[in-house]
Amino acid sequence: MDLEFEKPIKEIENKITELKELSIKSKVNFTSEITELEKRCQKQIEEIYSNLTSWQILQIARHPKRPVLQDYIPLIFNNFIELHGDRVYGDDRALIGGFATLDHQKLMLIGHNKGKTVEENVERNFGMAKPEGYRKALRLMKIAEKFNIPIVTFIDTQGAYPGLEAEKRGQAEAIASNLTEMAQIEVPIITLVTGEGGSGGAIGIGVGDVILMLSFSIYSVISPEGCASILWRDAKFAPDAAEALQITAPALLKLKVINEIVKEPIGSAHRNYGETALNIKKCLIKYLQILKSQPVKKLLRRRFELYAQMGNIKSKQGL
Amino acid sequence: MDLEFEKPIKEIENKITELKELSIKSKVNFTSEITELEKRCQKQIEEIYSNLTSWQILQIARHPKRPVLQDYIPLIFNNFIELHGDRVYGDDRALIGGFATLDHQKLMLIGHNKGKTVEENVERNFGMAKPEGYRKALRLMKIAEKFNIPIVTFIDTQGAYPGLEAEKRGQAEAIASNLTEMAQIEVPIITLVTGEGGSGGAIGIGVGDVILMLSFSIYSVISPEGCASILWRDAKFAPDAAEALQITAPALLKLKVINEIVKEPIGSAHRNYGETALNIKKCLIKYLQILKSQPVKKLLRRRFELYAQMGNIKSKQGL
Amino acid sequence: MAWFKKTETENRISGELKLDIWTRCPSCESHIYKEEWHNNLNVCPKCNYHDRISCIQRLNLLVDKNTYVELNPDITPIDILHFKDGKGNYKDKIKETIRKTNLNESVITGYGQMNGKKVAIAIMDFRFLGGSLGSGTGQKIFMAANYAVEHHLPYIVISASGGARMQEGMLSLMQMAKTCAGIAQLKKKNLPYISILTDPTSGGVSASYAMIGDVNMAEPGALIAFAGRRVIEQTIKQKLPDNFQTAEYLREHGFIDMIINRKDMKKRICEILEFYQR
Amino acid sequence: MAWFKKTETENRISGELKLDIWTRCPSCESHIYKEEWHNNLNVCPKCNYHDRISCIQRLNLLVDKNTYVELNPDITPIDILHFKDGKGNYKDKIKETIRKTNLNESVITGYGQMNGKKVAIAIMDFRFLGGSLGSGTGQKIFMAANYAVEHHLPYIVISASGGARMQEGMLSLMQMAKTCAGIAQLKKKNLPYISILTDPTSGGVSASYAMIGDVNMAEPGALIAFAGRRVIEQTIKQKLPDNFQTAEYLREHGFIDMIINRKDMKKRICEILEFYQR
Ligand SMILES: [Zn+2]
Ligand SMILES: [Zn+2]
Repeated sequence: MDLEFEKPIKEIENKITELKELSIKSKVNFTSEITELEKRCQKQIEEIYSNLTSWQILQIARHPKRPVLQDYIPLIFNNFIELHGDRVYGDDRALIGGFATLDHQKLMLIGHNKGKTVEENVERNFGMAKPEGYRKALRLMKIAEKFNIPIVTFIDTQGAYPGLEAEKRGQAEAIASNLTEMAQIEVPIITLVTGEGGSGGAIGIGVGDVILMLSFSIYSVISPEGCASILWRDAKFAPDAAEALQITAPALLKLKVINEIVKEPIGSAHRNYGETALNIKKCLIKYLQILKSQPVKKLLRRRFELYAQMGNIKSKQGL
Repeated sequence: MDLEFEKPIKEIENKITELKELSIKSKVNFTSEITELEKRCQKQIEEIYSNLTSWQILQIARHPKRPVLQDYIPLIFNNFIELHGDRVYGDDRALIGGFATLDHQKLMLIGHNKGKTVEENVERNFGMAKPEGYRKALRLMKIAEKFNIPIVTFIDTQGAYPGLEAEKRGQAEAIASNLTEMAQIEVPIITLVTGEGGSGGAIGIGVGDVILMLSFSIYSVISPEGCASILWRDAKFAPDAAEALQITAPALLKLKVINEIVKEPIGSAHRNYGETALNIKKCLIKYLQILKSQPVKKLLRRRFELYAQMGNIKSKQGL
Repeated sequence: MAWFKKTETENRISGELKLDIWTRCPSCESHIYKEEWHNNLNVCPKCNYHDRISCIQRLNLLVDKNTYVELNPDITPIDILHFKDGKGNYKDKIKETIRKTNLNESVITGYGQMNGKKVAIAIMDFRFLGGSLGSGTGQKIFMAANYAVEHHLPYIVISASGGARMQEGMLSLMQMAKTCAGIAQLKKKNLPYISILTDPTSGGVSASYAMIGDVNMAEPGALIAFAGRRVIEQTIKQKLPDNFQTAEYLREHGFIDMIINRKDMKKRICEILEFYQR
Repeated sequence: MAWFKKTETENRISGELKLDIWTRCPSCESHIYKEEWHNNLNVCPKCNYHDRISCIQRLNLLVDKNTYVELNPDITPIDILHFKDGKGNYKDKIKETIRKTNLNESVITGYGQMNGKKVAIAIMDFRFLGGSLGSGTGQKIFMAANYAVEHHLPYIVISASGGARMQEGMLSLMQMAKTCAGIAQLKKKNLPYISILTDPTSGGVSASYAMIGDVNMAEPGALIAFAGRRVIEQTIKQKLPDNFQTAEYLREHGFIDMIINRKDMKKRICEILEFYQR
């Protein structure tokens, strides 16, 4: 998939490829021309990526080449030991978790996993979890609490799966229970939106002490398409809805919905998995350090206050 | 269903009926003869019921006219408010529960319900609960703990339902979780076997501070039929197995598996629902009184010790 | 605060109530005197269809006369995002909704007595922006939970909501976590929390405070859903069962403790609270 | 107590091992040198079939050499019911089983080190009356749990059992509650409890301590069941799926965290225990 707004970049990249091929065929040296083009390309990327609309950022967040959890795990963590099952109904492949080590810090890692190939997408249900996924997540958080290790969650989902079976088995109950329990879990919780943070399906593993977003991830109460078809009565207006909903990391930082933006490399995560992973790693280490030193009572009080301040509208006399 | 060993009783009862009919038709007064027969009948019942084999008692425990939970509720409790659902998968009609009042004492009542008619039997799955039944039971116990009211459980089941769906959804897990949680529930638990106490399906709601049995109920690790077909290699030997397994209330009282026998009227519960219910009521009130006065710590320690002493085999040197 | 009086608006909750004296039941289509309909608490006397009612009607129904004290009555929605959609500004919509409904938010919260027993209570109103969960809604439900915790009271929440309020973006979504954090405090302190789900309770509200009652009660026939029916049909390309996402369906599948007629609701809540022995 | 030595009995755990030098894999029917089979921990080198092993082999596999101390080694079954069946007396059966297996009960319990880390451990042995849960079994598992609680140790239980022990009647059933009460203490004190389910783990054992691990591990292909396959088939009058009640089936349905090859078991347990930070 090529993104529309990346066309100028793609054009230069194509030229570079042509020149390189020509160079080999014709045995003429185009090194300086290629270097020049590469500079231009880099500049073009920088320019484009510093002036993206919310809708364009959403396209990046959904980009099929964007790293997913299975890409991040080996780049960020050691010794991932996956734990399976909700001990009630099933094992959801769309929402996985297990023990992991981050720079000698033991923790519980939980996250949506979309997969990359078509087969993986199907197996992982495109990262759209069912109640058993949320219940597994909660079970693992309880293990983390018992083992006294922090929890890190990676959010990357269009939303909780909207299917008959999921409704029947209590999608709403599963998410609601997680929100309630996560408010009280007695270990630090750090949550990071890596791709698309889709409403209830995202926040279902997204209650934490620290909420982070990658530069080109989005977090939204509803998909812009869904919002447009309700409020504009036409899904075509999704780009307008995306803008109006303020779903980008900078907008949400300003609204104090998130604590920090984890920087992506120039041209976004899918151009450099390694650097993205490294930035995530550094940021997680920083916050784990801060949170680990806090006594449980203080941790829980601060978590409570974090949510208390969100949309904290004061009662005013004489309206 | 007429029980084989009740034939002599039935015969006298038939004669009484005949005489009464004849009395009406012929207008001859047979009062003294009838009274005589009634006395004989009563004596016959007493005689038979004081010399029952384990196998015969099992037949009484399974008698289709034996009172079931739905019969006991209005006779023993006021104001039963049924609570539905396990908040995970479903609402099991074979194992029900809810708030109830017993002589002004608020409590949580949980029990198997076989039903009486064929339709009820089917709806209630003959009192054989599925994982969702055990999970509902646990949820209600947690409510009882929060509300600080004691728990009373009525056991009457052939066993947990042995079906594909039940296995798939974790029959073993559900029962195991109940055993573990019930050991720690911070309110008194009284458990009463009213009919058949069938192995895992019974103990799944049967961990308590006080374990009671009705005179002609049974409680067994395996059905005598099942035991006979394994150990005797023929289900025909079920009466032998029933004897060998020591499944009757007096045997289990002697083994200290239960705390007390709740007396049934002469001729067993199905001959007098009211008296049976009254005896249960009195016994529950007595134990609720005793348990209510105990501080939580002591209650839990005693519950722990109750199970610690069951099959408490000491290590012996020089075997 | 004075006891609530019936407002004009209550007489036109449902679009069906346009005729002068008569109204038609949306379910069985019987013609009923408006007055009878209203006296019967917007429940059809023929088919027991439970029509929506205003938070004021609900309050009068549940809370003892002259005992109710409202908390944070002046909280109104704030247009933090300066949200504009195809039809206009959220800001204008707020103003208009306040004017039309005579309410300041999609929920009223406070404390009062139920048959003499003090409780904290929150009652949603579907007329106010579809009962959507805005920051003000969340804040009020959260503050009433805090009040219950402080004063050791049971907390009763009556939901009626289409879900999150899109016009407040992520701040609306975060109200799910915020309200649940409030109710988590009740759970921690072993205080009873009873959730009443009325028609409709869906989306972000069903997936937060509405679903986590110690006891979940629903009104007959109420729509209770996470995802919308249409979205699901598009996703799975299958017809859905007729009673899908009704209160009855949810009870069958383990998520609702009991379905109670509107007229019996107060009695049943009080009965349950009597079992609380702390 | 001295480190366990291999006993004669270990060489004839499986009925298949009757040939002199060769054995045949019960799964793929390959012919394998007995020595190879044994060196490979009774796992088929061709198809990874995990055959049953004795508790002693398991102990040698899991616990560091010369660190194991047995608890309650002398507990034997007691025939409290004076149980007789069609084939004879339970009492005689106990004696014969003890003689044949060189074990005193269907479980050995104790404490020792795993890669230097102290743990309490219980290992069942299917050869001893089908690994059935007798009073002695329950008592030993319960006492080892108490030991773990007293000494703040993780507790590892390796199950291999056909279920309750009928010959001990209700006292056997009560061991389900007793063992779970023991493990509830570990949970209360936030001590790790790891359950390893090996072939077979069924009936009263699967429905008690075997299923409630913080982490439930299973060996490949292990039968894990509550009700017996035949009973279910009779009840529902339907064919059951091929992989029904296998470890793999249970993982798919949410009850098993991981399936681990026998040779990797010790390493994996140790890795998990390293995550325990109290
Ligand atoms: Zn009607
Ligand atoms: Zn093989």
